[in-house]
Amino acid sequence: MTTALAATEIAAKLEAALPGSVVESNGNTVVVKDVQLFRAASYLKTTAGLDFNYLNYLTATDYQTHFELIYDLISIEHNHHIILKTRLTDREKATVASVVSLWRGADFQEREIYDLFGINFPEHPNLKRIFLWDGFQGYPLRKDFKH
Amino acid sequence: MTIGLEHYLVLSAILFSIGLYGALAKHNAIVILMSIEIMLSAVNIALIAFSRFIVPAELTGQIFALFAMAVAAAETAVGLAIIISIYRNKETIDANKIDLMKW
Amino acid sequence: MSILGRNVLPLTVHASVLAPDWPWGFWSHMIIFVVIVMAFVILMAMGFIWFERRVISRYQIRIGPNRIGPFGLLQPVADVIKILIKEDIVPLNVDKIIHLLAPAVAIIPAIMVFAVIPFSNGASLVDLNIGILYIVAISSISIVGQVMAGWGSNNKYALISAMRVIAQVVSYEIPLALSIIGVVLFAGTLSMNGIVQQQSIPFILLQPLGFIIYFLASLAEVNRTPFDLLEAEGEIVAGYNIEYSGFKFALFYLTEYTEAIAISTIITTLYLAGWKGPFLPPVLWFLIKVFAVFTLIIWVRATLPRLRIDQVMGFAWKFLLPLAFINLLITGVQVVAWPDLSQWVIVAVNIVLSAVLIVAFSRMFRTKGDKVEA
Amino acid sequence: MALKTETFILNAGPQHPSTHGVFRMRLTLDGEVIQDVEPVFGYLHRGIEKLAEGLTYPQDIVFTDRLDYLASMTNNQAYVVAVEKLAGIQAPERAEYLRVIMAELMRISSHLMAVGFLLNDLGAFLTPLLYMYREREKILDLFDMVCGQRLTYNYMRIGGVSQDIPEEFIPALKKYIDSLPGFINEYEQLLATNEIVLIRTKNVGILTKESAINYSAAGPVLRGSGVKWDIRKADPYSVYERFKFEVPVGSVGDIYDRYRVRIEEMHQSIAIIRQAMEQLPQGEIQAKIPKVLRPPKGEAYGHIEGPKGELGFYLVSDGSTNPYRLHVRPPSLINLTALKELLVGVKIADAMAIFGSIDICVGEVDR
Amino acid sequence: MGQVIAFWVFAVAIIGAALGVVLLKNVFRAAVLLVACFFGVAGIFILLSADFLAAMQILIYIGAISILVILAIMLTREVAFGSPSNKFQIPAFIIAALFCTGVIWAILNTQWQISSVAPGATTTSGLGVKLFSKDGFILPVEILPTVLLATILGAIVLVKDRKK
Amino acid sequence: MKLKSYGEGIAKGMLVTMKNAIRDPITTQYPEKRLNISRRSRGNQLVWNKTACISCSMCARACPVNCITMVTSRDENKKLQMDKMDVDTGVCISCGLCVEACPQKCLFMSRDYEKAVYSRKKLKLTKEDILMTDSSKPSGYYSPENETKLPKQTLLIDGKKWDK
Repeated sequence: MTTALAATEIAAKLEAALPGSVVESNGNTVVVKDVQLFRAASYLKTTAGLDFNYLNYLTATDYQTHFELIYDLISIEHNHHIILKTRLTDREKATVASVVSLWRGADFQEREIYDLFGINFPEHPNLKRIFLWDGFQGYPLRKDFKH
Repeated sequence: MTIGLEHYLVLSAILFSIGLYGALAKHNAIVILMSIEIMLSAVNIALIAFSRFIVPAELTGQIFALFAMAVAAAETAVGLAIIISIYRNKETIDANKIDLMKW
Repeated sequence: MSILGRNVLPLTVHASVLAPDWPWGFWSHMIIFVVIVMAFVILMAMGFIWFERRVISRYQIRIGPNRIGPFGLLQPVADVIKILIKEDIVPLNVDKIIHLLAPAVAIIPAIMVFAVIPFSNGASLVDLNIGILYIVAISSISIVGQVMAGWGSNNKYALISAMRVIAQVVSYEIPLALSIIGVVLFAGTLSMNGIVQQQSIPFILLQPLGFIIYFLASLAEVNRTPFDLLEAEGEIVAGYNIEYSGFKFALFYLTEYTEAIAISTIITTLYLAGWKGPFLPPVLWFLIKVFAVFTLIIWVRATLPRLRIDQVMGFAWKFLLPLAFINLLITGVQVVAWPDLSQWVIVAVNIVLSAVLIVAFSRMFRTKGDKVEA
Repeated sequence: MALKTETFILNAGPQHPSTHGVFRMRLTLDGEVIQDVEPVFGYLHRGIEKLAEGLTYPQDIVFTDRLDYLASMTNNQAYVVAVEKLAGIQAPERAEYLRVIMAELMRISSHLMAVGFLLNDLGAFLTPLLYMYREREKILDLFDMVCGQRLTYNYMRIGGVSQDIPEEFIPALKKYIDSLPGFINEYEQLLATNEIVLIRTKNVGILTKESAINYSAAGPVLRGSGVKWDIRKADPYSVYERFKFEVPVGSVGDIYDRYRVRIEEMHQSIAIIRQAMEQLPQGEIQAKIPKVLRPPKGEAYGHIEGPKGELGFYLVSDGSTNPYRLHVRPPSLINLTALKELLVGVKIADAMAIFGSIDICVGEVDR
Repeated sequence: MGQVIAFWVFAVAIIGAALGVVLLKNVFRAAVLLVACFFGVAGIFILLSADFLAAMQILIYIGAISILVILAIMLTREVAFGSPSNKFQIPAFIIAALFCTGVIWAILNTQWQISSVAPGATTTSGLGVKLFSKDGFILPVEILPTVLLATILGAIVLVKDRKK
Repeated sequence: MKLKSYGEGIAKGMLVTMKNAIRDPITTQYPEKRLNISRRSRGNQLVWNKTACISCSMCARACPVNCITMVTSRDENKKLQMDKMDVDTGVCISCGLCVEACPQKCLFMSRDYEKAVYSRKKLKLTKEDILMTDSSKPSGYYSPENETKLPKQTLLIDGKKWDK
């Protein structure tokens, strides 16, 4: 059974390594600040005992007030997982660091989020629209998208 | 009208001249090679015509033509290898631009 | 039909002696029999298309075409009609003359091969004394047509196919010709009919290795599975004929089958004692053997996947070519050193030698350790 | 011959015999060797994630059928698992067993297709594919018997399944399960020792263990690279703890290993179906759920081991009848991420085989 | 009569094709015409009762040489470059024309000792005897493979990629 | 795994294809021979039992693609009555949710499957078209009483019984 690690412990570790990065934590979810996301992610990936080497999925939700990005991290050898979240409040210039350099599996998923939500990943090697054509107006999965 | 030795020889001469013109007047190394092949064919025609009309029992002309063909095949292989090698190094097969040794 | 009789056309290159009993002598014979052979070849090709589709569908647990005519026999006719009324498309920016000439250049040599095939004793259009050499020479022209098609289609897939066809066919021509020389050494003649007459036992027994090499090389030569790289559907879609439609495509399709029939007939003639056989008339024997060889080809096609281009080339140069040389050497020694030895001794020796050589070469072909390369 | 040649761009697809649907690969070629790959998607994008936001939870099941249309049952299952997790519903035992039987049959069917198409891409002229189709048809017959459709089953419901199996189902299933191993062995004989298949697949398209994990590969692609990771074992859902089965893994991570893993998984699925048939309890097939389902506010991620890898649904509920957000974790799309690494430097022929060995379904890639 | 017609047909075809080879701008078409030219030459060989050589002509010149030339054209992709003439066009033409006239003059003004012996019906065995008998051409036959081997090796060395 | 490279694998494979060649083909010659389709078959048409219907519009609401258009009104007895019930079978995805939603079990999937028409307009069915008559074939989908009446499905696994 994939064990969900207690978010509070992870949050404490994160807070110790990167002070001020954790916004909140409950259940199996740790919410980190968007500017600290990449450092938090690489900390979770490289720290011994955590070893979150498998990015299960990556997606976003539009909560109207903010975007929430969800990273489901799994460690194959320890068989545990944690959900890392970050919130972006700036709807017009939503930008967050790309994690492609940590988990290359994020490549298409970040492009998908860019395509459908309009969230920018500046370090992404090939950030283009993935499903919709170039020149498509708007970002369909945003709640304010009008067809 | 019967076709005699002269007919074949004249044909051979014309073909050879065409090949000669091509070999002298062309830029493209591959076309030059093709012209040389035409010249060799012309020579073969002459050889076989001589063989047929002058020593029909001996077949020496045909044997010469056979050797000529074998050498022509070898020549083409090396020629094309050179052309491709030059193309790789100089990105051109323009015979007039391949002038490294011309001073 | 006199083509099935004996020696209707004792025509050599020196076409001076001709059956003069028809008006216009030589030419009337020539034209009539050329038409007969061409009609026969095209009919055979259509029959073989139907035959292949039916047989391969049996291998694939299907039924195959069976709606048009009895047993679907008219299916190829319907296909031809359909294909002829299709729009004839010439793509933009192609080299039009090359594009239009390519199918003709491909099919004419394929049909020309049949001029020297003896359908019965002496019943060939011409019994050239250089028969088998003529076949090897003529069949090498066909690829010019395919290359022209590949070039003249202004299409990248077609161009890749043209490059493949050059590499593949030029490579496989060498083991092909070398394996034929073994047969010629035993037969002592280049004439196709002469070769058949020399086969008191089929040469497949005397030349088992040569047969295997010839079979594989000719499969590659006419681009059938597992060497059908130039029209590898999964990779380059349709290969050189991707931009062809209508009648031009039909010609290419016909070429493909004509060549397949040609190699079946050549194998029959060279290795399976051609028209020879007890009880039945020679023509029937010939056709039965041709169909048997063709069924073998279909069976191979139904089973095997395709090789990769470098593996195909490696197979020709590293496997077939050395074996063909060794086969030639063995045959030469046998013919020169023991010309009077019983054929059955040679049969036994050759079969054993072939098995040993194939196993040994498979070992060498298979490379060190677990790493596989071609 | 290593010649200096110009590279050129070849568009393989969107209509190409080997791209398994409308999918395009922009290949930059140097002769036959691939220098660069850019997959281009979206030709089948239907916006299912957006559509789902406008429909109620039970209605969305219909759209999951249309994701991976070669494995609709598992899509159904993944979705209902996610919704049940979100709403806190427990399906009855019989329903869980039926789901397992259907999902494993679906896995066999999908793997049959994957292997068949792989061999077709290797150039075997349709024969293995048609043999696989024959076996798949028998499975489709069974599905047809249960739910009345052959492709878009729409069988599972939130809290159960739509209908109980008819009485002739179990005997037919038993007959099929008994005959299947013989057929699979026959296909093994047809191809597993075939020299051409071996030289075409062994040591071609190697995805190492590390890159497989890094690329978030899942399913047979991940297991072919030697990672023993199967959601049925790692995070058991439904009633999978009760069955004995192995998780086959490869060693090298080449095309051949992925092919072997699929063949072995079919045998394991047969074992699971056998056990499930024996243990199948009587009883209800549908839990009591409210007529209009309004899951509590929150989010849930339900995942299962689909034939092509981990198939998950991430759902956010705002307490209304419609999901606020539905996200699919599409194994086909994520497995494709590794495509570039696998294809650069190989020949076109191998590229098609590697692509076939990843086994994507464009319906799921584009959604 | 048939031979006369055949000769003229072949002769015109060969000359036309050869002119095409040297005059056409499109290199690929030139190569295809080269094939036609070689085919015509093979026909001429048959008229000269050299059937074995005709087959060899087709096999070697069409089956190997022309195909290699076409391959080289495809590989070098110089079709756009085409086949222009260089600045020696006129001198080359004059030289070729002078050569042609001279040779034809010489041909027409020589008394050829035409033998009246009819050529053998088959040349293959005759060629074989000539080539391989003791007082025949066995030495050149043995030298030739050496030349061919050297050629193959030379071609491979030339084309091999030196970077590796 | 050890590699065997003498062609045994190929030989084995060819034996397998031969074995399959003598098996029965699995093809059914469709228009002449028809299989019994599934008893729960969901064809692309609906069958509507008018007498049992209470015009509650549950089916229209359950449809995920909105292919059922329903207009109801109250008659003088304040009873709902159906004014219009259009089913656009061109849009219908045969999911069967409408049948499941029906509280009166008065809507069925049809077992018909040859429903091609020449124009898109004809795909739109009105309530008269889907009315249950003697000739309509309601399926056993979600309707056990219908299911038991229908003939059993022919299965491929049972061999070619239908061919005899």
